[in-house]
Amino acid sequence: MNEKIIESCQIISNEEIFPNYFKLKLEATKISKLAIPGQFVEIKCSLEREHIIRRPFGFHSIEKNANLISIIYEVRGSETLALSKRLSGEELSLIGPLGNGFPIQGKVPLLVAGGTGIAPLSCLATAFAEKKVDPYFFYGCNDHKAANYFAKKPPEGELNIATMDGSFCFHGNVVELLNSYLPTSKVKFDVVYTCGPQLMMQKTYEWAKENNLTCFASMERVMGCGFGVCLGCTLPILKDGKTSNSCVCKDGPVFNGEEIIWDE
Amino acid sequence: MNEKIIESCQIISNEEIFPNYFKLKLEATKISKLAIPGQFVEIKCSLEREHIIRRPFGFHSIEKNANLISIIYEVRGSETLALSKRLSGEELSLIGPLGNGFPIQGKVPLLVAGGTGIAPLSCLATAFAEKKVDPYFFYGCNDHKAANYFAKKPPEGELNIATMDGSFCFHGNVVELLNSYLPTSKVKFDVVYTCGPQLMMQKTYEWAKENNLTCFASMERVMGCGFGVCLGCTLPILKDGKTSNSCVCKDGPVFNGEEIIWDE
Amino acid sequence: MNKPKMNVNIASMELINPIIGASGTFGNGLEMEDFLDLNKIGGFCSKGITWLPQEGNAGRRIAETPAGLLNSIGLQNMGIVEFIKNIVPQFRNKTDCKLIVNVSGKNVEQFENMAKMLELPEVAALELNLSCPNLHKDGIVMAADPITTSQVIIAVKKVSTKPIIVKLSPNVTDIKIIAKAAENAGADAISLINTVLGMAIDIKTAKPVLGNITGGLSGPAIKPIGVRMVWQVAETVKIPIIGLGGIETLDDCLEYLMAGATALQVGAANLYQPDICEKLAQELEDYCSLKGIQDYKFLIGKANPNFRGEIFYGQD
Amino acid sequence: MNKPKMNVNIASMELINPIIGASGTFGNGLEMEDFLDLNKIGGFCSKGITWLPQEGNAGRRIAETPAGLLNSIGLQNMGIVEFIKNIVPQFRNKTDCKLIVNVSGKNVEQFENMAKMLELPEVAALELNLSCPNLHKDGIVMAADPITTSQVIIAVKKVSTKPIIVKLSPNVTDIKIIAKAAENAGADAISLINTVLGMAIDIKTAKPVLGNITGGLSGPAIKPIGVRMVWQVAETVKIPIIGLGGIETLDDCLEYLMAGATALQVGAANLYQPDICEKLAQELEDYCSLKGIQDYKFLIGKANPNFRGEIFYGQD
Ligand SMILES: Cc1cc2nc3c(=O)[nH]c(=O)nc-3n(C[C@H](O)[C@H](O)[C@H](O)COP(=O)(O)OP(=O)(O)OC[C@H]3O[C@@H](n4cnc5c(N)ncnc54)[C@H](O)[C@@H]3O)c2cc1C
Ligand SMILES: Cc1cc2nc3c(=O)[nH]c(=O)nc-3n(C[C@H](O)[C@H](O)[C@H](O)COP(=O)(O)OP(=O)(O)OC[C@H]3O[C@@H](n4cnc5c(N)ncnc54)[C@H](O)[C@@H]3O)c2cc1C
Ligand SMILES: Cc1cc2nc3c(=O)[nH]c(=O)nc-3n(C[C@H](O)[C@H](O)[C@H](O)COP(=O)(O)O)c2cc1C
Ligand SMILES: Cc1cc2nc3c(=O)[nH]c(=O)nc-3n(C[C@H](O)[C@H](O)[C@H](O)COP(=O)(O)O)c2cc1C
Ligand code: FES
Ligand code: FES
Repeated sequence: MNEKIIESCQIISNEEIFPNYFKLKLEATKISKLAIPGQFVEIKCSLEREHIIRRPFGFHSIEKNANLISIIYEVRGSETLALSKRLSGEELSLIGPLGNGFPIQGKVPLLVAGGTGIAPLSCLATAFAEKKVDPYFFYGCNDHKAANYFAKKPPEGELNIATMDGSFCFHGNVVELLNSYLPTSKVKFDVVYTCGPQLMMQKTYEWAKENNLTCFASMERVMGCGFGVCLGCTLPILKDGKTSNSCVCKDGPVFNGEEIIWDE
Repeated sequence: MNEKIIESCQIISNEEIFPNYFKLKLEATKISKLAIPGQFVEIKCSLEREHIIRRPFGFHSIEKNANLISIIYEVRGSETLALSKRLSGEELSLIGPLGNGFPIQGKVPLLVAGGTGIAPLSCLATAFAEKKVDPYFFYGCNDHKAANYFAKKPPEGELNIATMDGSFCFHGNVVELLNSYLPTSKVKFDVVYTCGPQLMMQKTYEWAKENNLTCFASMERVMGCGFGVCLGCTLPILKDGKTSNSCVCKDGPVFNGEEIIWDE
Repeated sequence: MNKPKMNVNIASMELINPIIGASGTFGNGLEMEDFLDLNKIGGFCSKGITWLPQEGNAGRRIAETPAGLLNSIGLQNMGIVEFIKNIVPQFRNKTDCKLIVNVSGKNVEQFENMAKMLELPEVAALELNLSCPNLHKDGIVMAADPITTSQVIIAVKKVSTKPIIVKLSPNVTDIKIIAKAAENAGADAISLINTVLGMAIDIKTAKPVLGNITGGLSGPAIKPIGVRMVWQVAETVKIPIIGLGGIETLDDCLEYLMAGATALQVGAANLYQPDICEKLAQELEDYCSLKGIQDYKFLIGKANPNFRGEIFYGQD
Repeated sequence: MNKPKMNVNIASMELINPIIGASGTFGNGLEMEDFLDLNKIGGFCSKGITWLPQEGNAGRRIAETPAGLLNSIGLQNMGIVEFIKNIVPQFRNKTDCKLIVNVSGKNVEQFENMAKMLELPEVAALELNLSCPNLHKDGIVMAADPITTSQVIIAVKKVSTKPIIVKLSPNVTDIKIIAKAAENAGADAISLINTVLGMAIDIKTAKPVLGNITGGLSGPAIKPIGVRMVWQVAETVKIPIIGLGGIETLDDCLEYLMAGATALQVGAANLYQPDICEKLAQELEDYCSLKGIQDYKFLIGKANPNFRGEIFYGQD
């Protein structure tokens, strides 16, 4: 089993990178040493006892030498709002690293991200780059605000961007972009990774299946603990022809797309 | 009935004046206009929903022209702790002014305060001074830290201080100070006001009674609302030979010592 | 768009909107006029009125708990006679905000007699608070026993022409049984939930915080319990349900409405935000406008496919 | 001063201290070893084990409420056979932290059979979770019926040599009746409270948040309810009470002890503070040292003059 710890981490910075999205950088001496891309941390966002449950966030960067990690988060509800108000210098309680990371395999990986899904996939892209493998990165977002940010601070590898409102590069969703890109390209991917809204991941998986590629998807579920004791985060998983509930937090969050019952 | 309002007030300053005691200055345009000494405000101290109930604090100063009020508070539990962390510039929600103030009467008033009871009585002293009446102020506190502060920023009138540990002026409680002071003094008080720990107020009342003086005491009860709707703050009150429950918030907090059942 | 319809008819009582101040947290209404315009809310429930005046419980009566409030007031009130003499007449000229009198009897006769005395034009409805301990049944409150509940309602219905709202206690094994009994006995509406029995201990003194030892828990902490019970009762009875328990925000109102409440009461929140009832009435109207909902009543029971209530939308 | 005595004997089970991880929030114990030293806490209760493996409820299972947590796991577990094969043996060499197996049967026979199978040296005690709906009584849980509660206990006591802890549900009109029935039937200890039935509605989708519609409320929000019930039961039975519901801090522990609990369980707090059990055990010891309390058991029932429990202080 992977080692997990509770660590009190100092906030190095917590900045709004484009409207409603924040990048949080933390000094996490121990967790940074243990973490791999695709794993996540559970953060106690506010100090209030009104909101008792921690919230899960995937690693966006892991700098083992500098003892740093970062996450990118969208303000969605009460706790991400509270998190956005925490100031640098303050301490946050983290539990991590949690879950299993992405299996790193293949020579020509395709990474398909939507929304905040770009955070963990950027982390994976860095890991590939360190292995001298250049990933192909497809990213779908709502508009030019997000697109602009990542165009300026791109992940490793070749980046292609689609915006839903057409305000930046390709107009449409990321799977449409993929379909329009491929005929003109000579690249032969040998593995696919995806993270983002469930429907987008499903479409990506279906595309991968058609092309006979293994596709790893990072799933999201509301979590009670993050380390496998509450059974709050289950997902029906297909294995050897049988369905049974797996924990996204412990058995995932990364699953082989084959095992997921997409039309649940 | 006295007018009461909800007002959002900006914090002008919120400083620790001696260990564990804070002075909070607020811009309260409307409440300052309505307030008189002995009344109080109900403050929403923290922004959390974990602590839902407001907390009551007596006026320490009321500056109608400057639109300012202040309170002095001791950090006792969760909400006073939260209050001590609020910063100048932030807004606080106040309800006030609440309750009935001190009836202002007499020419030679004696004011007997213990602990944070000095806050509302200072306010009363100012009101007397404005009427060109000089009050005699007796203040009992734990040690030189509080004593020092008020010796340097004394309320109106003649101030006498007793410290429980003897580290400043008189060694003992404020009633002992009173008893040791009186024989040597020629002053003839004609009314007594007291605010502080219940036992101290009881002793003061008993002393006043022996000396045939009317004594007004500002009572404390845990409050649910502060404006008479929850009946959470009742005190058995003796009137016309009959006991019945009165609300400290609405019928008080100032009561004639005669009406109070001290040995409840 | 037209202004959304916010009025609602509960039995024969017409409210301008579904927001009602809950008993024991709204004084006798007039105390709240410093903070809000009574004519902007549907109505309010008086402090629980008993046959004889009551002094209530001794000692500390209020304690804060996580996201909640414990109280043990012990029904301190002036008694029915004084209430009718001094309070009721003040509502002679208030027409929009309905006076609902919360009555609390120790037995069937007291309920009956009080109901008779409250046949007054100023009184819009009665809310029967059955949370007194049942003298015949070992301290269990009347509201925990379907038979006692029925008996009280039948007796009151015989003597009263007012809409009869029965307020249920959450401290029961099966709220559906009690609600069904209330409906069968002729109740015109059900309000729930009253407070949840709780207590706190002061660890410094090693004594209960409240003078009365136990008290009633209210506030946001109990909202999930209230929503669940409204949901269960909405699947059980056809009469309108007035939902309460921890309502503080517009979202809370929507949750209760969608669970099956026709109207709403706000309790503890009045104590710390005394303009909250007027604010919620306005926010609910604004929400309907924004969402293009022409009548707030379309929200009632929306989340509950087994909702059994009959909603009277009125004429257009 | 000597180190305060922190051990306690519940029936024949000897705990090194009174802090126990609550069922469903502590996995099967070993998962928590990342965060704490199991040998520093009294014991823990396994996830609820049923006769056959169960997949649990579909859809969302967790929701946050003010100072609380709603869950509807639906007793997902591997079933008794697998549990005995794979989990129990792992506790062969753990002697300090006691394994209490939380068993949940659908009827008397299932409880009886599971109890027989759990006559294993690794098992320190059984905790009977009677919160399954009673198939004979219209959905009301077994724990709400004193007769069913007794039947289960009597059957289990016949076949088991282990201390039998009965876990009570707070969703009942009168907890004292159920507790008394449990004691009379031969229960060795009572643990309470299980979760309070609640629900939440997602106002954006107008649907219940939880896949299962209703769920169990736990966390600080329910502490006043738990303390109240421990208090009531402590006045009713002599067997030891294990108190739980919203325990998060040392103060919460003291509140439950003073109300009459002999030992304590920590539930939801493990999910957000997984080292909490070890911390609380240490803090309780430190508190006793600081206050000069030679045995933490002197705190039991301290606030309750009607406390009926018999405390076994052990030999010096
Ligand atoms: C493994 C994993 C990794 C994630 N990584 C990221 C990330 O890198 N960046 C990012 O912005 N978001 C990430 N999320 C989602 C993030 O956890 C939620 O946005 C956050 O919990 C919302 O909290 P809130 O209080 O602001 O919203 P709430 O008001 O609580 O709810 C808003 C929505 O957020 C989701 N949510 C709420 N609580 C939880 C919970 N305990 N666990 C999971 N989802 C919840 C629900 O779908 C809910 O409808 C991740 C989620 C998981 C499971
Ligand atoms: C009319 C009135 C005027 C007051 N004026 C002042 C003042 O000028 N300066 C000052 O420092 N304090 C004053 N107090 C006391 C002050 O209200 C309490 O110290 C404060 O409420 C404690 O809150 P807490 O959350 O920090 O403590 P808690 O943790 O809530 O409790 C600590 C203690 O404070 C008291 N307390 C708690 N809640 C309330 C409540 N709602 N109402 C009253 N008492 C409560 C209780 O005795 C309790 O044991 C006044 C109280 C009253 C009734
Ligand atoms: C201080 C206080 C006094 C109350 N008095 C009464 C009462 O006299 N009669 C009654 O039926 N309910 C009474 N209640 C219960 C409330 O009307 C309401 O049912 C309960 O508080 C739950 O709603 P809330 O969470 O919005 O407060 C009282 C509640 C509080 C907080
Ligand atoms: C996620 C979760 C799962 C639970 N599963 C069980 C269970 O399987 N058996 C059981 O008896 N209680 C179960 N409980 C109830 C707890 O053991 C405990 O009684 C309850 O949560 C109250 O304590 P708390 O407020 O400390 O959480 C569960 C609670 C939670 C939060
Ligand atoms: S979140 Fe608790 S088991 Fe996955
Ligand atoms: S505090 Fe509510 S009536 Fe006094």
